[in-house]
Amino acid sequence: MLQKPEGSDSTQRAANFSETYRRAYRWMLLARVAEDKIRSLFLGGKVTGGVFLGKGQEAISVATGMALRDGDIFAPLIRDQAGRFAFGESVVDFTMTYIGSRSGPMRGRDGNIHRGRPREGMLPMISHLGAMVSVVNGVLMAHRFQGRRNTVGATSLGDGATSTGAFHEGLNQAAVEKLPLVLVVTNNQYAYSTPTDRQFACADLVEKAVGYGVDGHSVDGTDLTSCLKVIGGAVERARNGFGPQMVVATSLRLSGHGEHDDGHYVLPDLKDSALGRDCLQVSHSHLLKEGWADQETLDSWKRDSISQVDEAVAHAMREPLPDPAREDWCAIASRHLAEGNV
Amino acid sequence: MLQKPEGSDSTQRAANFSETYRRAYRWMLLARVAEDKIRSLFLGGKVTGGVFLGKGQEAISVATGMALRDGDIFAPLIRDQAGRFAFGESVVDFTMTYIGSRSGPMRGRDGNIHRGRPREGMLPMISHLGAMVSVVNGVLMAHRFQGRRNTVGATSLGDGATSTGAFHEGLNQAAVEKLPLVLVVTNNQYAYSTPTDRQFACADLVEKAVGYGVDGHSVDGTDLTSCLKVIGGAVERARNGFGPQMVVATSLRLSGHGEHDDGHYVLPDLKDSALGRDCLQVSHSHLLKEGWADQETLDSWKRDSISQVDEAVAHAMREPLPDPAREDWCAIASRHLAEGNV
Amino acid sequence: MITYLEAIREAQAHALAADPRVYLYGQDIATFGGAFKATKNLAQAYPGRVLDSPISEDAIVGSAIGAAIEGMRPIVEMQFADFSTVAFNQIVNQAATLHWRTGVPCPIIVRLPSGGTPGSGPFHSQSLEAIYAHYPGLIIVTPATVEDAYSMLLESITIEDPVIFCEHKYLYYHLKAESLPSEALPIGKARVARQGRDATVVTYSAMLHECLAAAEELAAEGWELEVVDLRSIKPIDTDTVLASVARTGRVLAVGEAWPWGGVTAEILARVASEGFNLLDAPPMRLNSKDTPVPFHPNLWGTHRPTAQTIAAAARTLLNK
Amino acid sequence: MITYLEAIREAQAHALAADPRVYLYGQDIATFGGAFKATKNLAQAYPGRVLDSPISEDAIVGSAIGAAIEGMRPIVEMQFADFSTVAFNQIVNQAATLHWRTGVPCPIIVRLPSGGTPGSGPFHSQSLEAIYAHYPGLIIVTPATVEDAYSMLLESITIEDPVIFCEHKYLYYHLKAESLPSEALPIGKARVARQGRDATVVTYSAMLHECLAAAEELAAEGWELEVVDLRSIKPIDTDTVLASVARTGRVLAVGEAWPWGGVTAEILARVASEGFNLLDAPPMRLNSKDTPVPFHPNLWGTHRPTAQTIAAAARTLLNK
Ligand SMILES: Cc1ncc(C[n+]2csc(CCOP(=O)(O)OP(=O)(O)O)c2C)c(N)n1
Ligand SMILES: Cc1ncc(C[n+]2csc(CCOP(=O)(O)OP(=O)(O)O)c2C)c(N)n1
Ligand SMILES: [Mg+2]
Ligand SMILES: [Mg+2]
Repeated sequence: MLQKPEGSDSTQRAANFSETYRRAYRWMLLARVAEDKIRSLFLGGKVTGGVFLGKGQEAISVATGMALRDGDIFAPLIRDQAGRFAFGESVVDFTMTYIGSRSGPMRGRDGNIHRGRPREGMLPMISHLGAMVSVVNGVLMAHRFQGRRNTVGATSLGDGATSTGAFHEGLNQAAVEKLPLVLVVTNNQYAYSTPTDRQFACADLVEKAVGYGVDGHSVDGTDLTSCLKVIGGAVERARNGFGPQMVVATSLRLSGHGEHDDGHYVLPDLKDSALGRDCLQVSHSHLLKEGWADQETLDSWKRDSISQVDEAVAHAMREPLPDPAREDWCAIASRHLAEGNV
Repeated sequence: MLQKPEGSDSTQRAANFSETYRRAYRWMLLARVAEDKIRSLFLGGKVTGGVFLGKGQEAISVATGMALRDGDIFAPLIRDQAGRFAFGESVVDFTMTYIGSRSGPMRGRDGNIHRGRPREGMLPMISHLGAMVSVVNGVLMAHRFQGRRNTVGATSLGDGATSTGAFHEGLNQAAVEKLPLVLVVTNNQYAYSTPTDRQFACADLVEKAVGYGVDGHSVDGTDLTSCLKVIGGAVERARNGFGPQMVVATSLRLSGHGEHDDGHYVLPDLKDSALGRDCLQVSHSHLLKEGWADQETLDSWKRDSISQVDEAVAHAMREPLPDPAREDWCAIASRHLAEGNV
Repeated sequence: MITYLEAIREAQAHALAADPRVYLYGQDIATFGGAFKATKNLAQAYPGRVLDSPISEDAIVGSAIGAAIEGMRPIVEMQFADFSTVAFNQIVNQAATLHWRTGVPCPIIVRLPSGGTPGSGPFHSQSLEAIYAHYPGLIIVTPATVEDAYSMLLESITIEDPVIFCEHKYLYYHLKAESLPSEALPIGKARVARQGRDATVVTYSAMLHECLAAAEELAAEGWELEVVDLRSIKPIDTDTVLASVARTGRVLAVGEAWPWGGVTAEILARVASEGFNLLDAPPMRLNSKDTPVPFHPNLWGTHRPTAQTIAAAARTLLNK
Repeated sequence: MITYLEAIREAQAHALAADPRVYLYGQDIATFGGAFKATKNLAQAYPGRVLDSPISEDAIVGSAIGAAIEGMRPIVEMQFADFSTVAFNQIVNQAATLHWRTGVPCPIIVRLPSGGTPGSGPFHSQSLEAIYAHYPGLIIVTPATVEDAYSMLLESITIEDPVIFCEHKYLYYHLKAESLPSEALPIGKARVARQGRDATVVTYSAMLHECLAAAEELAAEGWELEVVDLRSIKPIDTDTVLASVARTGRVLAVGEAWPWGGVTAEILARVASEGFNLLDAPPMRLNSKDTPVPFHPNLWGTHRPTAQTIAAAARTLLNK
């Protein structure tokens, strides 16, 4: 079940911006703490399969997750832990999927970032990049058929994923159907090891928007304030009937592609540039500077995040692992049509 | 073998524009006559499979074919008969493929518009729309590896084909590799029965160019003069190292999607608009008006086209049809690896 | 009289009328009624529920999956089965895995106008049922009769899994029935289309009619072939096949698709492993040749099995 | 000692050095050396001939086809076999049909890092050889040894047809050989990897090693299994399989891919139809389970055949 971790109100949009900002920071912090934890478990050999972090993209992701509300749809991608939490994913869904717990949402059948709860609005990504865009479109088409108004569907992509045919077909479909799709493209300068000049030739990915006939927005992904405003604004425009919105956020991936990768190829110049700023630190300083939180509060939030994560890890560790003998090994829902049953 | 039909010089680019225009007109006329003929053979039950005409798009197509020269690559699409002829396809290649002759370039294995001579620079389209773009890219990459400079690769697409993932991946790939690709997109207002508002949402398809970082050009596809200048210019820019060029030509399909379709859904308003002009008639009048040809000359060209086509039809009719007993029924080139031979 | 194609149209009309969750999506299917007219007049009769799509097979199927998650029952049309290769990833990796991964079913129907017709060539003639059957998570149905085209499409709408509905273009206009059925065998059950004692011919889709014609031919020679119409190729009703082989002792599997790993390979593998002791002679299979489907009718007619080549294979089988 | 992965890298290095027509293209294969390091240092050693591509599988393969037409010998890497579903249309409809349609060959190699490893899950574990084998026009090779990984990749470059090179990720780092071979069996020939008299186990790729381990296990019980490594699954060396079955009278086909229409179905169909009289017992097959490949090692280890389950199947076969 999707839920809200402790410390959050039921409504995400607070009356004043400082409160929104504080909440956003807490999700970002929780995501960072959770991902740091899974990383160390991975390094300690406690996690099989890949580990992929959203480090440096928490501001973009949280702004997406927070702009959504009940009845909206979110199809997060690999660097969306902050947005997942903000949208309502529990920390145990995160830990249980990485660990592969039988009682987790993916029951050990799928792992790490490939999780979701489709019935609760969070679509489980498949690996094939770009493939979720049209699936979100379909949910939004269903809402239209069902007369469910004012819902929004958001999904994320990287710079690399804009080279896929699926991205293109999906965004064009949304444009033709005038769907309330918000596509948040994060240009984090690399697709795995591939720099952007081997990926696209336009000056800025936001220039793609006009060719689809959709609104385009640019945002500095290291700055939480801008992310909340621009992505939040895009979601509102989609909700208000202005059709698909494409947001291009810029940032730098502050981790390897996955934790098996040291990212040695990331150019030092980029790390030293404004793109290389850590959005979590930037927002941390901003909170202090604006007086929206004092150091003590920030420390307590951190402790709180750590204890939530530790608890969720402990919980996942106690959960049973999948048991092949108890698996039904049946891929289909219509059991009477399973081979052997006919 | 690709060749030049009678009445043409070996070099396509004449010193003066009137000569170029005259030549272009003759290819257009030949294409129209040839397609009218295949249409009547089809209606008379003499052609199996589909018949797809370029009626109304001859100016666009011929400008593409004529801008190319020896060593260039052309991957024509379904409405490219004029360009094929200008590029060097013989009329008998056309008739023999429609008839299915064993001695035609496709030997009865494939038919109608699915023909080509890849070794001579004309790629044989597969049906799947968009799929030829990256194949042209590959030829151009090969030329680069081989040190063959200043070649250009051109291919055509319709408005509908811009919705395919293959178009997107292909154009982006060309842009990243800065290949001399000329992509001529003809917006003829329909993809089969589907009008453009169900196909894309941008105001004009040429707006897509900027998002790929490629040059975009617009041209009135009913006007041969503009087509020769704009498409010719795009080919020259590609040849001179300015990377991929996207030309968007506007026109109206003046036939059904194929000759099995009466195109009843084409809106009368469109037919009556400037888009609905027949480029062949427009250029016919232009020749007379400019005094570049008199009525007698035009009549003789027509007679000449008719006799070329009649001869090619007669030739194809005399050719043997494919014989299943003589087929080797082997899909692969490495015969020693055919199943049964190992 | 109602044709195979009309039966498909009627099933969709019925589904639209009966179930508000149903909608249709595909290229040229709305006002135009589809390349083959399988949705003729449906957009007019059910406004807003029959939608033209862009030429984006990947997105067509992707969106159907999303809509299915949200409670709809989309029926999507590929203009030709051959173009489903562009939607391949969404079908095999998104639709086929969703229920197994999440427990949430994915009830979509992908209609594939399949199979060869003279003059259609390599890209408008393919039979891709084996490709989809290899992946876990899909139901593959292959109706051979007007009645099955109707009833199996209606039943498909009730199935919680993605259904690949392989309808045969060769049957569209030529195959006719008196009326639509009111009762039907369920999907998953094969049908003995002709009884016989001497050998079992296992087939499906358009090849059923070639096999029945071959059986007629052999009847004139005194041989009685039993012809089993699989109806769905995933699941395969192995029991009905084995029961027939138990009676006849001989089996010939016939398919229009390519040989390597096709339905006929799967049938032979099952009969040989599960019904070895029932066999009085080596099992045989007959498929199209292992090349693309040729354009010219001269070649096309030889590329696929026909009543004549099936009869010849059956004679060989009977004399073993 | 040289690993299976290094052998693949060495073959590519050799090809780049020996043949100016060869170039490599794929995601992250240049400076980074590829997700699995199969092209490590090659971009540095052969500047301009090892190119990073955008994330565009369709265009990657499409461009390789164009380059092959123009005389190059492209080797393209899919980051995982699973992502080749996005390039599916170019592979099966463009590459596989070109020679048959036009007489102009299409010598491309598509490298598919295939098969399961623990923790990789449904989208990084697939074995798609049967999918490609079903289509006419492709050569499908499935090396099981370090030596074959090397020599078959080198030989693939000489083949005029599109080659789907299914290299197994599970073997990448673990499988080692003393040195690279100077001689090799040609593609198209199967190899008897272990001789035995009691039953034939037909397999390929990583399953070879599970089968050999099973054979060891059974040897301790006094049974001698003959293990045939197919090496390529299109073409299949049916003669070698039948010759072995002629000696043993029994056959078990083992594959890591899904059961429906897989290599094992094709093997059983061939043995049953062409070698029926050689069989003393029903032929058997063993495959992965018919679900997506599970993420968690507990499930993964049960999803695919292992030495234990193969040994168990062989015991059943031997007691029939
Ligand atoms: C169709 C497809 N091809 C290849 C991959 C392998 N792959 C996984 S992530 C990745 C890089 C993605 O880069 P980008 O889209 O920029 O996202 P980022 O990782 O930078 O967030 C690649 C190539 C894939 N998942 N899907
Ligand atoms: C991938 C794919 N999907 C569907 C088709 C079927 N089809 C053939 S032509 C056509 C319409 C093409 O329209 P457009 O691109 O505008 O070209 P035009 O026919 O107008 O020249 C369609 C849908 C196809 N060939 N390929
Ligand atoms: Mg990136
Ligand atoms: Mg058009």
